[in-house]
Amino acid sequence: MRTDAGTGARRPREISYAQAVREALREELRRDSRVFLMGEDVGIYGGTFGVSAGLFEEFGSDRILDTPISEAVLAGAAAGAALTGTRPVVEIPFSDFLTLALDQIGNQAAKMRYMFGGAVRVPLVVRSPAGSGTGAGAQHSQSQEALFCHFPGLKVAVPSTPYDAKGLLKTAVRDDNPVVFLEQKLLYKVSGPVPEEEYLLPFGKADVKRAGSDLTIVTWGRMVGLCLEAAERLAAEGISAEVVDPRTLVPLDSGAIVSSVAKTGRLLIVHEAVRTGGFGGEIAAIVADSAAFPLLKAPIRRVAGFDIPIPYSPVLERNAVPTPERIEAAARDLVGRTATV
Amino acid sequence: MRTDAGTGARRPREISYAQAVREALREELRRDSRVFLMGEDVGIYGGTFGVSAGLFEEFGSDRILDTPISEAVLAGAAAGAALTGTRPVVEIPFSDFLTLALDQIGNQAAKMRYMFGGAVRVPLVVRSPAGSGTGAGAQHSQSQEALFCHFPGLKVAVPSTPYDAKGLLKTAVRDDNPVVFLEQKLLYKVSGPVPEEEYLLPFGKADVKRAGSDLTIVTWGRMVGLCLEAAERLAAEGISAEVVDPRTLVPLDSGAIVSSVAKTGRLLIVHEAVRTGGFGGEIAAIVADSAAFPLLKAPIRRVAGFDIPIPYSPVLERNAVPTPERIEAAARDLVGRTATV
Amino acid sequence: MIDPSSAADIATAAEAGTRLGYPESVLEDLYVRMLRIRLFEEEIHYHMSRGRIHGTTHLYVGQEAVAAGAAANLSDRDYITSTHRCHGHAIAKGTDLGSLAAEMFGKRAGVCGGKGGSMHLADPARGNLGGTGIVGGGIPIAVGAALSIRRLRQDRVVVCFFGDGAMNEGAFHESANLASVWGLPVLFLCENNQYGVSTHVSRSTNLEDLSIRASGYGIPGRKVDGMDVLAVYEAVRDAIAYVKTRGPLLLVAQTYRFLGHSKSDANVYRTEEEIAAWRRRDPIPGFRDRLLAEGSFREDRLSDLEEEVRREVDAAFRYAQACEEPGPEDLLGDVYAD
Amino acid sequence: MIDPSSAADIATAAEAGTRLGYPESVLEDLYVRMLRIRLFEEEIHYHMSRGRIHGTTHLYVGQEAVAAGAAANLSDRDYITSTHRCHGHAIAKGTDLGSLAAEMFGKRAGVCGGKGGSMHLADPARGNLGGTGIVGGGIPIAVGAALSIRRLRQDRVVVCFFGDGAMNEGAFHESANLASVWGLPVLFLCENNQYGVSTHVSRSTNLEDLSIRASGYGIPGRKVDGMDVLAVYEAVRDAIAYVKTRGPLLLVAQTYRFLGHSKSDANVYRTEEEIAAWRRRDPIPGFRDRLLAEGSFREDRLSDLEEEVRREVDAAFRYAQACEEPGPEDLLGDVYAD
Ligand SMILES: Cc1ncc(C[n+]2csc(CCOP(=O)(O)OP(=O)(O)O)c2C)c(N)n1
Ligand SMILES: Cc1ncc(C[n+]2csc(CCOP(=O)(O)OP(=O)(O)O)c2C)c(N)n1
Ligand SMILES: [Mg+2]
Ligand SMILES: [Mg+2]
Repeated sequence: MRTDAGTGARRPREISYAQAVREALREELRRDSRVFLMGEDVGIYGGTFGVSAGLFEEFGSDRILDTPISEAVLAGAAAGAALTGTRPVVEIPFSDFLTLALDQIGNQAAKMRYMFGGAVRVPLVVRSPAGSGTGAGAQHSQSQEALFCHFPGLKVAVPSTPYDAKGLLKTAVRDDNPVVFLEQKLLYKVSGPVPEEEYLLPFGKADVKRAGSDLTIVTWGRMVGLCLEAAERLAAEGISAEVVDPRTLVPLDSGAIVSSVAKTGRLLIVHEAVRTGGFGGEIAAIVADSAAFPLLKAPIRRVAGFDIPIPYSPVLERNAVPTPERIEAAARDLVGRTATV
Repeated sequence: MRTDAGTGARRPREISYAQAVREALREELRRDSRVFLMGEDVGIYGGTFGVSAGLFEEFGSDRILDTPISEAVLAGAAAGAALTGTRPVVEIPFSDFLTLALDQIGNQAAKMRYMFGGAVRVPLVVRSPAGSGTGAGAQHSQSQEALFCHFPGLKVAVPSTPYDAKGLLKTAVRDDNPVVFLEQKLLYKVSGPVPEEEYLLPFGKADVKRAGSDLTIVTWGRMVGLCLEAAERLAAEGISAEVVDPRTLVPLDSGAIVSSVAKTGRLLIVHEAVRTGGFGGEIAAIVADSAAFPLLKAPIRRVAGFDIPIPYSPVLERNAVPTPERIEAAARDLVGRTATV
Repeated sequence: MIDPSSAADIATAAEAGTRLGYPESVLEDLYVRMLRIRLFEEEIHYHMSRGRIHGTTHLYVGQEAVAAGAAANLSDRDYITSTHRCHGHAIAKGTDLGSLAAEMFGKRAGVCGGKGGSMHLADPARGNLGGTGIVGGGIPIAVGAALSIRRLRQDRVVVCFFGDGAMNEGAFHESANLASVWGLPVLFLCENNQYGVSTHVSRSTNLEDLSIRASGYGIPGRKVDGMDVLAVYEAVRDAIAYVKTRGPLLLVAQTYRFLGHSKSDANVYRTEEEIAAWRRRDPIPGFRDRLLAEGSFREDRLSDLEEEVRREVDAAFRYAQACEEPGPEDLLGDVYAD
Repeated sequence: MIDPSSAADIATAAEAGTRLGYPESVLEDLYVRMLRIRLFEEEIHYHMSRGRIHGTTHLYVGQEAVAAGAAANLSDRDYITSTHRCHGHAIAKGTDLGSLAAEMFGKRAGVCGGKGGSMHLADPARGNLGGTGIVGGGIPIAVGAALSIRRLRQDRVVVCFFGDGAMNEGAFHESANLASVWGLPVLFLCENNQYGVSTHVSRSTNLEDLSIRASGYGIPGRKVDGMDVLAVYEAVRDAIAYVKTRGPLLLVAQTYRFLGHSKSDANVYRTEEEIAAWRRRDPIPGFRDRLLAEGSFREDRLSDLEEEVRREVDAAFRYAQACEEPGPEDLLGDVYAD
């Protein structure tokens, strides 16, 4: 981030993650009349987390469509609309409810192009907030990105900053494939620099959020912030962590991950989703079969959500997912345990 | 398998995988009047793959329930029935359709016990055939075990032989938790020894299907047979492969996997499911963070389905999932590439 | 639980003396059930607005007559399935207020051990199979409970609560159809409080009358004034009699939530006038006035009852706040039964 | 495609000379569409029984009048969504028989490049948005296509085919409701062939008449004899006129599949008598007799048409068998558009 001290350069404005998503939607709605938004209470109510506030006023009921509570048809109708010349963006109030739409997303939208021999394009985006920390309990708090990554034909984005959220969402809307766009509900109110000028961020390009030399932390979504804080504290102890955020899990920038691990020799994967079956396994497997494997100085470690539904009690909820302490402890442990192989 | 040559011992009878599943159902239906089976066309029709043939005749329409085509309510009604004193077994004709029931399976049945503070038991089994090879195309051919493994509260079994299918299904029916039981449609007609006497197989206990010393192949479901055949051919080349079948992925016998890899120093994971997001990642990650990690003599390799929907054309379909050639090549490669770390 | 032998026999009851045609015990029970819900929720609202309760909550204020009128027909052996707006159902079904309040505070002594929270209140011992955060998610569960009843040849019934919005979920359709085909003892009780979040029922369906949907399943559909606890009580009583012998029925209670959808709701989608009009039909003072007007109860008797409920609620919240938080040892348990 | 200007105007047509009240071109078109389906499928059946076609298949034999009568009202610009039993829909909607046959043989020249197969025939250029192996899975897609029509202000319509069994999926419910609320131009066309696999419609719903379900969505429900191609043609014509201006409609065609559900079906769930009774109402010879009896067509004219269709089908299968298999280079493509 540039500073205005001395240089006279303008400090980029800061906006919240929710605003960044809204800006992306607004710009794409303005740019392309085929784009429209639909979902439960996205109109005058402005969406469950207020993300679409104001869009109804600007674009009207023709482009911002309130729907009945029917997730399966929303996803399927998005696929049908995408096949026939429009470009739907669907909001699902909590990503936990995507299970209700998974057949339409994973068995219809994702597979149509292949099943029909490449004859169709299915440009749609399903946006939905993920993650725990709001006290809403087991059915409103999951991080289920791994499910979608297991359906070829889908792309999966999990932005960790306002800047990434805006740039990736604009790309998602222009992509000719179904994209599952997992917003991070605990980040909605977090602000960060976002340029006034238009920009797009490519899919499949990881972002090294912090450079370092002792270990690589691969992480995404809300955990990126936690890992950056952990990295600061680790730096104070003399441990230099590189934080790599893939930004999109499908397509995945495995090259960037492997290069980083080849450099540092150590890999810590951090995700909020429950450990078993999480996407951390995929990343571990990729690295364990990569050019970085022979360079590993320590085991590959995962810090993830425990294998439990998210509990309601705040003290339990806080500990169900990775905490800064667990992340730092794992990093220390990895660095302490060097070169035993 | 014992032989009757010389010793006079009786050769155990051989029955098909479908018969083994049917026997397990019949025995459990006889044993416990609370057990019942429901699903589309499980009655007089005998189920999509004929697995329940004859059960309707023995147990009647009170215990073998044909249903409308409504997968979500089947899973949810099973959960409701399980909560209230009966023990449902649900058949879903193809496991691809489980996406339609995933909310009820993963968000309701799986989470109830935890959400309700341990106050309930949810003894239900969802049986469904998985896998490609029948020419039924992208929506009837998937292997989606990884999805279910990512919902804490579910158990997931993927039996690879008639013997395992019978013993595991009986255990599943007696388990007080929701179990997703993924039968292998291409194995239904394959026969193997199954004792006449009753037996149960524990969950969470891997089976070493073949002992070996040069590499460990971890695999499940239909791929076990392929790997065993590959192991035979590899043996002829002087490569000794140990084939470990976890039998249940949740709970997972990671101890057995790690011990085997610690012994052989090499790990090949083979699954039919598409590679990205498959359960192979989980196993790679577990081993890469285990006592076996420092003993690894080669990278961890996965042979899995390509990241595509299953195509219809037989020549394409055959190559979409692991072939004996790919398995053998990977094994050779691993063994050839020893000790470079 | 009202003794059904007395409640069912209105004629006798009328002779026994109340002008509303019911024994005093029935009327008192209905009044107290509503009051417990109202006072409990007001307390929740208070603590939540002060940040003492975590998360979000969906208050039932305004709809009390539905849960109270329905549950008064049920014993502990009968089942209910509930929704995200589940406090009222749980209270009406008889769960101890202390353990409900403790759950809201996320305490270990909570009815779900602090793991469930506002949307997941359950009490299997009292037949409450639980709230759910998934709109429509409880409906299939109700069908399954009815299936157990049938298979175990029990004399029980299931009341399946859900909202006007939930009726548009596939789960409702599949459940209503399956229950109809199998003739299961489940009462589908739709609480039409006019909105799903901000979406008025006229924008989520194309129906004047939601009970028409019953015809698509070949089952009876009825409507009842959900602001009149006695009307609900009677409609549910009759519905249960039908359901136990002839299979499912859809009953739509016309009601209204007085407060916002959840914690954060600026009410931009409805007018103050509309809210005020419905508030004039508040089921609790309305019923109180009727009890007084028709001479069944004297003012002091009602005040005593109110006092009693007040004390019960206060005690519940004092208890809840004093309870222990769960500890790290609670985190990983209860995922699997062994 | 029948020119709608002539087809719509029955009076003029009647003057123009056929006793059935339609120009010859319309009647011929209907007859030929049915015949193409029947002969194509008989050929599929033949090759499949000899193991030359891979996988399973769901034949449409018996139901031809529905696809033919419906599609005759549509242009390439109109959309259909289809089912697992999709050959008839694809043929009626005008896809080249050669590329359909090639698809069945899994060839690269197939309409889906050999990647789709029997349950996934699609031809977007002709408005066919595809079959699907997921029962009910195509219904939401149809709603989306109708939404595009609305948003792009096009003069098109969507015909959404599905079976009696599919009507019990949540997807049907959510779709019918959403289309109704938004007044979208989609015709829900239920082919009630009496069974979902082995389950008779009387065991999968509690309804005498499936069209009643329309009332649950506030849309009209109609029934038509699905064995009478002209009746279907007219019912769909009228339905489309309604749908284009007033929103969705549910039309239930009463029909029957003469063959088994799929490749392997021992038909244990229905009687020979029942099958025979329906076969007596076979839509193709029935319509042929009518054409002859009413004097519209002479025998030799019909024989010529039949001969022509026979040749077309034979050529399609010869072509298909001669086509190339896809190769390894085809395996990984077409997953993503760039
Ligand atoms: C499957 C699902 N979709 C959406 C939501 C978000 N949501 C929570 S409550 C609600 C409205 C429900 O409306 P209704 O069924 O009428 O119940 P009410 O809130 O009015 O009591 C919505 C959309 C959810 N929790 N679950
Ligand atoms: C979601 C789903 N459930 C079950 C099946 C298995 N199945 C294939 S066809 C079929 C019957 C469908 O009945 P209907 O909708 O009446 O169509 P028909 O076969 O009679 O044409 C079933 C149950 C499926 N393919 N998809
Ligand atoms: Mg409501
Ligand atoms: Mg049918």
